[in-house]
Amino acid sequence: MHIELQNIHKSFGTVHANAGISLEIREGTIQGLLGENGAGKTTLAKILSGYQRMDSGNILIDHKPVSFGSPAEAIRAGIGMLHQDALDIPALDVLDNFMLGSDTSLFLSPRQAKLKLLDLCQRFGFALDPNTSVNKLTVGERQQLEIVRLLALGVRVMILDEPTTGISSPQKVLLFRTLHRLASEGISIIFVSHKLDEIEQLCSEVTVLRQGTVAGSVQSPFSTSELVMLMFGQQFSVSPRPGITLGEPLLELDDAAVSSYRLNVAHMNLSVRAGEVIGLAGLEGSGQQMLMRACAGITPLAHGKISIHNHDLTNRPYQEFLQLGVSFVPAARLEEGLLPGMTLKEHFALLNGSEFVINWRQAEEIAQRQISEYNVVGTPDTLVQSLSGGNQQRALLAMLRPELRLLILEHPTRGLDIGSSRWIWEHLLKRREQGTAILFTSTDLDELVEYSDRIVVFSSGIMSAPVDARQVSSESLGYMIGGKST
Amino acid sequence: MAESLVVQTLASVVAASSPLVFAGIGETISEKVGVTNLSLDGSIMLAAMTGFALASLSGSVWVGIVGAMVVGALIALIIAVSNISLRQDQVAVGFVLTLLCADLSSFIGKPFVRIPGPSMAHMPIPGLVQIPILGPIFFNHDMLVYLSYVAIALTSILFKHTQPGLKLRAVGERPEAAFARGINVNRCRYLYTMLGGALVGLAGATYSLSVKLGWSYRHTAGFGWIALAIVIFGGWNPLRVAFGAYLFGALGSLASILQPSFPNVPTQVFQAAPFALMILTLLLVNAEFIERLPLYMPKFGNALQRILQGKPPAGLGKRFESD
Amino acid sequence: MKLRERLSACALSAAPFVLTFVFCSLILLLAGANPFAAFSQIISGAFENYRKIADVIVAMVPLLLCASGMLITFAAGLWNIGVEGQMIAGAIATTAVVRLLPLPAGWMLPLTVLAGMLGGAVWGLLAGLMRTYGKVNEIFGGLGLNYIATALTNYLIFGPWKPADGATMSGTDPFPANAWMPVIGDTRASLPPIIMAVLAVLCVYLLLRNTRWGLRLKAIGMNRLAAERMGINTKANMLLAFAACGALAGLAGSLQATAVYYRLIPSISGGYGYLAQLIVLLSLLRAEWVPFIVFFFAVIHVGSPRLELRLQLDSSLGGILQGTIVLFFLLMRGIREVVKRRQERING
Amino acid sequence: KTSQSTEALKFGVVLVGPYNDHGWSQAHYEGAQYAETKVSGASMIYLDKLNSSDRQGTTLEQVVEDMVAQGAKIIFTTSDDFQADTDTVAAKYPDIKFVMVSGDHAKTGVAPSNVTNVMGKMEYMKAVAGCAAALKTESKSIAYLGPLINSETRRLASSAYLGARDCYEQYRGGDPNELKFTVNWIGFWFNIPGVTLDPTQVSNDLFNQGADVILSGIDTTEAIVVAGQRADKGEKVWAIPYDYVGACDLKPEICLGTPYFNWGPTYVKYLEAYKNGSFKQDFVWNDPDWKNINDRDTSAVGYAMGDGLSDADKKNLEDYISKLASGEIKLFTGPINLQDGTVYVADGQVATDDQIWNLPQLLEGMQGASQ
Ligand SMILES: Nc1ncnc2c1ncn2[C@@H]1O[C@H](COP(=O)(O)OP(=O)(O)OP(=O)(O)O)[C@@H](O)[C@H]1O
Ligand SMILES: Nc1ncnc2c1ncn2[C@@H]1O[C@H](COP(=O)(O)OP(=O)(O)OP(=O)(O)O)[C@@H](O)[C@H]1O
Ligand SMILES: [Mg+2]
Ligand SMILES: [Mg+2]
Repeated sequence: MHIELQNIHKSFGTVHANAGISLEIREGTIQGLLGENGAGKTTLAKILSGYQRMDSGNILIDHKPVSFGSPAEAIRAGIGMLHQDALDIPALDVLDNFMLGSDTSLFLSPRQAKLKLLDLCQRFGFALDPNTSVNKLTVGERQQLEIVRLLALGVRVMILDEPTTGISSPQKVLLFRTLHRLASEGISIIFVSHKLDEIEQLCSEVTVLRQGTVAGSVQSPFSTSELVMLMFGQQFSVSPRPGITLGEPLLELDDAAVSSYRLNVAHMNLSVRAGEVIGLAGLEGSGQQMLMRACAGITPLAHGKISIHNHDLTNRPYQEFLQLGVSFVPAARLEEGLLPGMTLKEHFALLNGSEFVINWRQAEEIAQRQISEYNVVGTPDTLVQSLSGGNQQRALLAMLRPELRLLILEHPTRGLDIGSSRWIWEHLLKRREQGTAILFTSTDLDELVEYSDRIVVFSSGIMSAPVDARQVSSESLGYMIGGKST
Repeated sequence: MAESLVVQTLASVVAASSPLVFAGIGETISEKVGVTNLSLDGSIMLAAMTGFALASLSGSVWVGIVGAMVVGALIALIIAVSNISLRQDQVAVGFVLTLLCADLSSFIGKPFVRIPGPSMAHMPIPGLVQIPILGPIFFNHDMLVYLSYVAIALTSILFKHTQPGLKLRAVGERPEAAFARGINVNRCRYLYTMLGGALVGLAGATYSLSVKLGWSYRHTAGFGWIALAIVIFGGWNPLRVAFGAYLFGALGSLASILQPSFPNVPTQVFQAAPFALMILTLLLVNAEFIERLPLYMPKFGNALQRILQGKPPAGLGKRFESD
Repeated sequence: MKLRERLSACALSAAPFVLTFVFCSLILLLAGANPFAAFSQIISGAFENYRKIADVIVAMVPLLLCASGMLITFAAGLWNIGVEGQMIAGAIATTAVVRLLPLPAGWMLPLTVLAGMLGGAVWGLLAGLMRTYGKVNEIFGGLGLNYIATALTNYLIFGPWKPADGATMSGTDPFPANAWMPVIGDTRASLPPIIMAVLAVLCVYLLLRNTRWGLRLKAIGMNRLAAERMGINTKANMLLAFAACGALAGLAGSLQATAVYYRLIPSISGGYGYLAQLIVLLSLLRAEWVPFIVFFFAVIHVGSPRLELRLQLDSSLGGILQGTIVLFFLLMRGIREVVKRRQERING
Repeated sequence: KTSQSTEALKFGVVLVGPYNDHGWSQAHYEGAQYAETKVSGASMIYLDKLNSSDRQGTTLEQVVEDMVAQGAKIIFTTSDDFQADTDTVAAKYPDIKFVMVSGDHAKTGVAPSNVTNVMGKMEYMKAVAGCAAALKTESKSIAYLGPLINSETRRLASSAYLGARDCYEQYRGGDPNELKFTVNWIGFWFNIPGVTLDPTQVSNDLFNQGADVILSGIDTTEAIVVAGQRADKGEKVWAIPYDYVGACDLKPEICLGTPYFNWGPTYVKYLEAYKNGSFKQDFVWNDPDWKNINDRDTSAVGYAMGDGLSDADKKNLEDYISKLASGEIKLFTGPINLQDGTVYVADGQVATDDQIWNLPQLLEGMQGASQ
């Protein structure tokens, strides 16, 4: 199947996410779609797969113009998409998810569907139990389910949006093998990513987007520097890490264990000193969130001890952690960090001062000061939900108290473009210079390697001993995350 | 004698619980697709009144039944429109409708208070009714009671074994994903919310034409809230919801059977029992320890948890707008 | 253009009233009554003479108290449907004080007020505990507690507190005169309750606007998880909100006993709790609107029994009026938003 | 026919239940309508459902005030529930006359002087109802669907029990101790959801427990509706509704009759008394007109025969009524023991009106709560 996109436009309010994109995908090829955060990749993919309507432009399939009102229409036309977080129904089991939308008779025929599912799984070497519920699957397995589902629906074009985030190395190998095989069977693949090595491994041609437009198209073999240049319009040099002298021991974890009904993480030992930056690596759900939440005092320990600044805080309430200068910045900003529906001023009023009656004038002043200091694009009366992602993150940091002993951040730059990310890290490094210890997670291996002093790797609930960040590369880190030691 | 007491009582319980079954199942359908119809108490009342009024005027119980179902479906439609298309809080609208429908039933139903009128004809099912014990308990009733069995069975099959049922569940669990699979989420929600509402209406008709014959002022007050609680108790599973309805019916009978035997217990204890029970069952199914059962009991914990706990549909109350 | 927009905005805000009027007129015509006669009866039933106006004020007292209590719980995102039960608990506690303590009026009345608030707060806390620790949705918890409170009243009225010459649904024996709130002139209105109700609304207004606790409650209501992360003790604050709302509702119940009925009667809450719910919905949780809406609802409440006396119409018409106005208000608000969004899409 | 002047006389009637309840309140409503036709110039204003659950926040005082404002001169408050409030309100309106039905404060001296009490001697008719039940029962088990527990309701349930015993012995030749007589109380005069037990359910449960005749003591019609429903299923069950002469209409075939109040003459009497200035405070407990208990112009209470009675049953019942009329049977004749076994009326003695009015418990042999 041959696809041609002509002059696609799509705006969200003032953001011109796709500003005239034209693109051609030939049958049986793996086409890369590369670009920095916010370049418009996902938007384009969603338009092609019927999730979003374009403002203007043309889509031609085998030279005939089409338009999709819904994903179902796109699938009927042979185009299916795998979303960054699998768009499946966790509460249903694998087979139900597989059947949903494919079977059209009144009564379901699970036996037939099961055969079909198992057949497809076998073809690609997937091991999916049709009867487990989807919320028990790993991210990689959910992806596999989506792939076989789309294939069963007969798609000829498959779009994968950042499919390698959150899956293990063996799963990634399996995925790439699968994609090669599909391409050889004549299925066109659109592979969305901003990871250069993956593109180099997989694609025969890559299109680079920048700020909603096509920055260029390149045929394999690629030159990395050319791709970076196309993506960012500039080359980045890794700045040398400033030397820092670490302070006294601050956080001590002694054989700590945390358990939820999904995962048990035990034998966590860690000693963090003032001013130290510890990166936590691992696939999502491997235990690093639980460690962070334990250190922040949100999740109680099932076993072991935790002390901060020589205070034993084992199973003490969250409030005591706060009082000792611990702060937690969650990844889900609008869900866990900010209060949608309230203004910046109200946030600052909530966090500063203790007198019963609020001094609104003072709150306004504080808000104004922090807003300008942290470059937040907004006013004290801006509702937080209308800030952009990067500004929400800045606002969150602006709300932190000035003197902190331990700062715990979940994915501090998730979803941020490179400029914002750098700004955030500059700020964080300033804090560590003042003696704040930092604990953070990231899925970006380069970020981990670049900013951490030591890195702890989590793999299915097992915590590695901390390694010196200067002695690992992002590649070796990738293997450790996948459960292989180098 | 003792046996006949038990059998007769159970037969009464089955008949008296049939409206709760309809209402519970109707609400289950509606919540399963993601919409809470909080108006049950008012809906049932207005439908009961309409059902009886239309049956009296037309002389046909079936006209009344259809009328009641239409009323229930229309109320559900108001909730669906205001929530899906107009983005209003479903709980707020549901609450307002609860009060409003109750008042409407009093106002409009005034001429029909306690007049004799049509009722469902008794219709033992030949053959089945002869089965010892089960026959008299289950097959010695009227058509509406049998329809309540049908509703349980059909809904159960709908959810488990059919394509539309699978879609319905998907919409209630994760509307975005359902949309991705070619389902028209909002149309589906409209459809099943109204279907659920129609069953709630049928519950009303069952009260006025089969269980508490006729119409009187606030004829069915209180039952709607019980039905709403039963849905939670039943974990959004039609069979368990039906079980909950029968359980509540049985406990209600127990109260009036026990009263003469315990003359020293204040009658108010028995009178408040259904609602105290409602709270207790909700405390039980929501209790934290159920979350942790698999931890405590590695072997049976999961199974026990599944029996006790019901997770609300993840998309309950979540609005969906494509693009 | 500007003018046209403003006019259409005006039309949209008047729409709920117009629609309610049309809807109720249709229902009245269906019942064979003259809508204008009905509406004018309601009005005259509420304003005919100063005693009637005083009755409207009497009805406003519990509505103001309950609505301001509910503003607190709504701010915390809680749907406290248990206000009825909390009123009843307040009335029961008040009656207990009156029956148990022989005190002069100067002591008795303040004590009844305190007891009422305490009783209501306890009942509110029960719903709160079930919500925060038992995970029982406050709608069901509150509703169940309403029925249990009713049963408790009935038990007391038909049991330990029954009048000497036999229990009836009309309640306990009247309180001794030292537990009667003084009335104004020959009306049924009493000054202390009015003052308390006005103070309650004012306090809640200031509380939600200018105090840290109010802001914390709002934070909890907006996003409980984030509030928790910010170090707010959400459970304690939610419980406190329930208790505060309960205390105000309990005060309302207590005043029904000491200033309106002068005894404990079954259903002393009189449906005011549910009515206050509608009022708060209509106010969009803004305290400054509450007094006006309360007045409007109280007029209907006091005026509508007239329908029965004069026109042989069921007085549930009053409830229909109140319900439809809130329903149409919610619907019209939705329509207005839809229209606005559509215009934005066209313009942007 | 007796009134000389045709001067307009407005009177108020305050009803506790719906005016169309086919029971107590409707009996009053129709009694008042009767009076409108009999007393020239008389016209009624009424308000129904005045109880704290149905008409929340409306007090008797407000209602009276409104009725007075409309010109009502005499107001009938028709439930024992209104007794205390009637006293309070009457004190505020000394010029208005109040007829408080079923209370006794005029006798006990609590009521202001413009309040009078009236009631009908329903215990006779309840005895007749009990008799009818005893004539019919095959399971020897009679059920009584009781409202709330007070001396009036104990009195009426006990009268039915006594009537049942009399007739079971006299006309069926059985041992009255064989009879099972169960009283189940719902908690109020009619169903209030969440407050009372559901009378529909209680009626069903009473049948399930083996009763085949149910006597209603509540204001509304659930008992006969349930009995009719069960009869349609082929069960041999019977019902005796209460209060309202037309109550059998809901299911005539299984109705054994209705002990009913005939308020018309009472209303006429008080209206006439008002007109000619002879209204005075009194406590009146009206006997039936024994010449013809169903004379709608004279008798305060009556018994409407039901289609469920055979001709033989009817004859026996007529006989029983005539014995009551002649005084050959005195209902509360000793020995009568209370439920807890204490002697209430000694052997050979006859209870005084006071004793009957203030019956403290159910009687020995009856099952059910007394308090
Ligand atoms: N639904 C939406 N509403 C408003 N803005 C949106 C929406 N979806 C995308 N955008 C904006 O459009 C721009 C392009 O977003 P898009 O998701 O296509 O980027 P991307 O290239 O996929 O980035 P990433 O690598 O972070 O996934 C961004 O500025 C984004 O914030
Ligand atoms: N819910 C909303 N209400 C109002 N405005 C919004 C909303 N969401 C996003 N915006 C606006 O849309 C614009 C795009 O937001 P978005 O989060 O996509 O920014 P972005 O390009 O990703 O920026 P950043 O680099 O800071 O993440 C912002 O200016 C923001 O103010
Ligand atoms: Mg993207
Ligand atoms: Mg962004």
